[in-house]
Amino acid sequence: MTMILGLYNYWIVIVLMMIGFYIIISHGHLIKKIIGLNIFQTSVFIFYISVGKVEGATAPIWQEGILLYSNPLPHVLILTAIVVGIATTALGLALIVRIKEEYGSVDEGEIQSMDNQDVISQEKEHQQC
Amino acid sequence: MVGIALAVNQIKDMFAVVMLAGIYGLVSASFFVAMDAVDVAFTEASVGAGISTLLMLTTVAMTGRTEHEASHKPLLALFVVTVTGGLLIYGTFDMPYFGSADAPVHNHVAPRYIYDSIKEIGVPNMVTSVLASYRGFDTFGEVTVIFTAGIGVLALLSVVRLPKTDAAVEAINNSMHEKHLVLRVVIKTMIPFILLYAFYVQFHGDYGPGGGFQAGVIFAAAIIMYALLFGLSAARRVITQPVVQLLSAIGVLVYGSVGIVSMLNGGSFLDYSVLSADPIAGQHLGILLIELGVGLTVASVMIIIFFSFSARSEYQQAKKGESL
Amino acid sequence: MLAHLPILQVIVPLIAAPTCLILRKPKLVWLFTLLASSLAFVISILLVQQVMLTGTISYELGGWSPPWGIEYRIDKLNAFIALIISGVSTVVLLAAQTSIEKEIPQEKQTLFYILYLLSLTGMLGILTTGDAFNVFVFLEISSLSAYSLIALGKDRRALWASFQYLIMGTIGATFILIGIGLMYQMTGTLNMADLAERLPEVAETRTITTAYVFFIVGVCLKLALFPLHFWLPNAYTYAPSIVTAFFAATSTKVAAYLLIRFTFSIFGISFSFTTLPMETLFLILGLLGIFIASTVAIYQDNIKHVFAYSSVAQVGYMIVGFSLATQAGLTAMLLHMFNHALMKGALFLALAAVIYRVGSTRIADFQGLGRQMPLTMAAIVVGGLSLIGVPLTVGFVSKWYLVVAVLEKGWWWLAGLVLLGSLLAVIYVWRIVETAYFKAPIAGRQPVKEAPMAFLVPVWMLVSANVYFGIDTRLSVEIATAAAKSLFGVVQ
Amino acid sequence: MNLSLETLLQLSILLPMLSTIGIVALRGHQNLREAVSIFTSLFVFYAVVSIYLGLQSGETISVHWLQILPYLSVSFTVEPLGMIFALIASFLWLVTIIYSIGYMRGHNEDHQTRFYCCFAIAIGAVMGVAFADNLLTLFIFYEVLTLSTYPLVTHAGTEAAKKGGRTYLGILLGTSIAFFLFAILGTWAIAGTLDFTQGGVFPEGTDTTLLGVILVLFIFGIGKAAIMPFHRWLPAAMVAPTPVSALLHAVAVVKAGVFTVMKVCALIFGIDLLSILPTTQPLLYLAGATVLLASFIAMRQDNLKARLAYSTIGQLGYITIGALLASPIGVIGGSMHIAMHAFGKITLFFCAGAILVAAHKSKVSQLDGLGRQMPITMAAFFIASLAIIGIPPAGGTWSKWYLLMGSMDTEQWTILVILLVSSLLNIAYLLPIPIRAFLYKESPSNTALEIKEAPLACLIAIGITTIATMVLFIYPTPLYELASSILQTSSNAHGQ
Repeated sequence: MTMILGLYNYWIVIVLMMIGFYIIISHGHLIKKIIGLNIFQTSVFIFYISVGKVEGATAPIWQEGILLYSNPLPHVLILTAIVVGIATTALGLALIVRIKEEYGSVDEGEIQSMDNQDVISQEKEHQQC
Repeated sequence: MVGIALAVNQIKDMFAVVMLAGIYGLVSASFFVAMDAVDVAFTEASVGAGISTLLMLTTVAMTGRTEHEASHKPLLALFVVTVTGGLLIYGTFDMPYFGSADAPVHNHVAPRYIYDSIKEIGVPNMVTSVLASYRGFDTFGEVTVIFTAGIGVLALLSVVRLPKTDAAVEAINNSMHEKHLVLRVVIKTMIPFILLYAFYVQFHGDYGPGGGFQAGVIFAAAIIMYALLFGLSAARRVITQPVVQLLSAIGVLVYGSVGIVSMLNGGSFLDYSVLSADPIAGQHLGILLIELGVGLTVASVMIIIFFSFSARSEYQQAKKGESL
Repeated sequence: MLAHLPILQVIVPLIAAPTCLILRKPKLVWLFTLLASSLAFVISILLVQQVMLTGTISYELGGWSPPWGIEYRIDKLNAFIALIISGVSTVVLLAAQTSIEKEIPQEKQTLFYILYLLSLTGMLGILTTGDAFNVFVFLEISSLSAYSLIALGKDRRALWASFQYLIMGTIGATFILIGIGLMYQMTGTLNMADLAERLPEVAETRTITTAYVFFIVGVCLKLALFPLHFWLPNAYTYAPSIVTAFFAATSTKVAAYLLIRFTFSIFGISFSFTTLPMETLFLILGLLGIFIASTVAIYQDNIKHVFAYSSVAQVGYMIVGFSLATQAGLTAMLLHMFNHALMKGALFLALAAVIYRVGSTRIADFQGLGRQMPLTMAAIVVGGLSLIGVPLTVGFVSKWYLVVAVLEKGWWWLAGLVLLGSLLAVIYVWRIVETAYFKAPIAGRQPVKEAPMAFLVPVWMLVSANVYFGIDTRLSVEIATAAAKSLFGVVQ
Repeated sequence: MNLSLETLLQLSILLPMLSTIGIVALRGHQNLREAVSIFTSLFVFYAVVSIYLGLQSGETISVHWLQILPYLSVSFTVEPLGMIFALIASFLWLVTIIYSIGYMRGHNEDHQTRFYCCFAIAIGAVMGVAFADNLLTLFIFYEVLTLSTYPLVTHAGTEAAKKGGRTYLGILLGTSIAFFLFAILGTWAIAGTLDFTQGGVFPEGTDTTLLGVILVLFIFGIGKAAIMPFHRWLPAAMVAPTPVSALLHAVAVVKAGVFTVMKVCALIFGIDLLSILPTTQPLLYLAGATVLLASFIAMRQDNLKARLAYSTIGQLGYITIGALLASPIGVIGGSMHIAMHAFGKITLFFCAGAILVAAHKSKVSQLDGLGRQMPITMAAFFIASLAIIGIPPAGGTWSKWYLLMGSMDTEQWTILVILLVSSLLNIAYLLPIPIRAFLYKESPSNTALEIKEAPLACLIAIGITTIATMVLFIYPTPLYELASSILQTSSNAHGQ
């Protein structure tokens, strides 16, 4: 029982991570992939923050008289990681915009098949040479 | 939160999905508050719920709302996910329990940050002291990441030369602005306050939650709001693209120079103690400066990214107009 | 200033990147980039010298002693790899201006150089840092810049390749992040040296096993280890050719470095190879990588694809060396990292020259190039021979060490397989040679001129390095052996 | 010239390689370009002869270049077996250069500069193989030889040539990397040295099964020795211009192969060890089978060059047998056969080339009555055939004799029978050619054409090699002495 109580928080986080991960792998829509990535990463952030939590402590801002603080280090790490996350998201979205322009689609399957056609058409061109 | 995540998985309308993702960001932000991570919550709220939702909406607007029926093999994906998740669950069994104070995390490195930082650095917000001083180099890296993203987006989306804005497009823009007259007035009065708040967050980071990053985001938000309501060209009149780019570079350079100056003063890279005769004052000065650098870069990169996206969409519309 | 070398190694390209944005003029920016990269190269040379003389160098960032602050820790291993990377980067840059002129629109050239520098920064940062989380940060710098650089390719498929890479790369990075988080949770520290000390206490726990697995899977995604390689061929093929030359020679090396660093010096050999069946797993994956990727390479029509798949196969060789878990095996792996950087740098740079003149790297377009671009093609031939592992080239040296290391274990069958693998290389290299030399130029095509000096000089620098280090192996072997020895910590 | 023998040794390897620069530089001037080739070959021959004289007077000549891998260096030493090979190769290079000038001009071939360059590199590599002091050095030059001859094989650039080239390179490079290199590495792992040593390098008590496997790897890995089933490259390489076939596939390449086999058997394993390995006997039978099968196939070939190619495969089998007999006399016979076969076969190829240039004929069935139009060529062909068969007055007699002695010595009766039968087969596939040429009636197509003798340069070359074949019959002593000194030193070393 203590185990379940002591770990359930982590389990929820893991479930969240996996949903995010599942969205990335299984969905063809590129924006959805990015959102999945976001969920995945955010869940990892939650995990880190959970690690830093101390029962009964307060936020790590020094105040007279308070002795128990949560661990500030994970917070710092996650601040950095969030920034990395938004950077990745921005870049990914920019790519999607360009992909839409060039391919006219944002669906993985469609793009893949168009790519294959590119190869085939190039070969044909070559045969005509 | 699980519910939101599942909903994201199921819903096909991208607009709703994006909004849900935004809500997910907000909910996790509140979770962070519950976990005592106020700084993180602040950031997550402004980023997860704010900027990234905004960007996604822009993208959705540019690429279309609906998702096609998935033609994939979800079984394989499910398998991979189950294995990964199973491994993680397996890993949890030997973890120290949630919240327990005797976990190794709380006993090795952290105590120094918690109990000595006020002596060594003199800043009450431990997150800030760790972020800016103990692990200042990580933050430098973080600024570089943001800078990289800005340059990357610029490289991807920048338009050779804006085609002359069609009168039609202009008209649409104008009419839209007319409609939102009330909003415009309200926002216009709000913007100075938002900017002010940004500065407060920027310089108050030592004492409460906040710092360069959050301030940068807020600052950028103000500009973006302006641009949303008054049109891109108007916003561009306020802040021109080359200037923003320059500022983003200068932000990184400011951070780097602080490091180099401390190196020249005989310390190691980013050792603020040598910046001033009194180490604590040196730390203060250093943190102030680097937070300034962070703020500059973050704000300008956010603006770059947003401008790039919307300029691209204008460009697309103009192109469509030409082809019609 | 000498004491600051470790940090300067990373800071020089880092600071140079935003400065480029201020300089703006592409040509000026190119010169500046070249300067920064050569400076990094000089620094890495100095560092190698210093490390070989005095042993590991530790540099405390911000003046905070580890594990509280971030530490830069230079030992023989990362000094060696930093040398490879900054060296290749500098040589590749020599050709950049000419190549980029043709492949990337004028207004994006400055951005290109900035991204290039950032990517270099990221890689060097991963190498030099002694802090696990710092690795993640710099990994993202190098990855983000890599995605953007690849997306700058002319073909629209570059975008799609870049997006795939972005998804895979971010999953990999997040896995690494999970791994680091779990390690941190169990030990309370992020400093590598400190981790290495504190891990054995908790090594028996399931959490650490999970941490290791996640970290390694994440790294293997970046490493493009078979079967996690599928993002690589397209990314290499459609990226601007300079980028391909740079990445092919460097990026997998950085991932391989992480693999070595965490397996050997952080988790320790006894954990990685005794507690977990990593040897067998890696051996099988390495071998599969060699054979499947080489076979696929044979059937490719685009030469960039051929060499990209060949890179996946070469990663297989490195992993085979790694999986032996012996000092000799590790030496072989390190040597192959060095040598492979030289080969692939030369080959892809020569391909860049072909693209410059011909505009394509499809095999059909190579017809008759042996006559029209003799020097470029000769470079491809030498590079190809090196890939096969013909004596007097670096490829032979690495193969020699690998097989000797395998035989040291008494695995004769494996030695045979490794050598058989190089036969596949003979096939895909020879297809190119035959087309270039024994087919008449395509009728109706404008006669192609030899590549300009801007290409020939760096290409031949790398080619001569291929031959030089194939004959005089003292330098590379000495450093690789020393690095491997230090990781095993054996007094011999 | 007062060059030390060491310098000459290095020059004999380097000069051919350096001469390519001269050849390329003078590509516009045909005569000068060929002069460079001739001078280089003259000098190399001079150098090799000087080294030979030095060796006779008992000097040890060795050169150490540089260390490639720890404890492994590129270095050269002169020893009798290598000496034989170097003498033959350098002498025949000189002759072939003269011949090919006539042939290439007579045939108006393209890419002549590339041809001469690769030719020169190949000879440099052969010298390197001949003088190599350890297996690594040998392997390096072995590969250089493969690569430098590839462009020669595909010289014509036609689809057939490319296909032949692919087979050629595929088999030679493939076997050398997959088996030969493997065997070398195995040797290195077991013995810790790759130096050629009298009496072998393996420590006593090494598992003979393992060594047996290594021996198999060596024999198959040295694809240039053309032991079946890795012989396909030789007929495939016959698409090359005739001088290439002549020098490289009767002398340089194939002989580099059997020479390596000899060296490995005598100086890596040592004949004593060799005789007790479990795989020696099966390999011996395989070599025997190669001899017989190749002879049978040769009989069925109508294409003259293909017939000669299969004949070569058979003759290489003899030499391999000599090496594997693991007896001193076998080694003598084998190494003498390297020389005898070289002269005989090169003459045959020269003749085939001459016929092609002068009469544009490449099939045996077209040669009826040609002896009247090309008497010199066909006479030379006849004498050379005798050398291959092993009948006086040609040098081949001696080497066959020693091989037979060797097989009797070791009581390998099956091998003895094989040798005898194959000699009969040799008669059956070689002698009909001169017989057709001299005794049959001219075919009507031949009379219609005015066929003259081959170009003078070709004839000179043919004459030299034919005479050399006969000289070797009358005066084989120096050769015998060299060959027996391989064995004396090796058995002496063992006796101690």
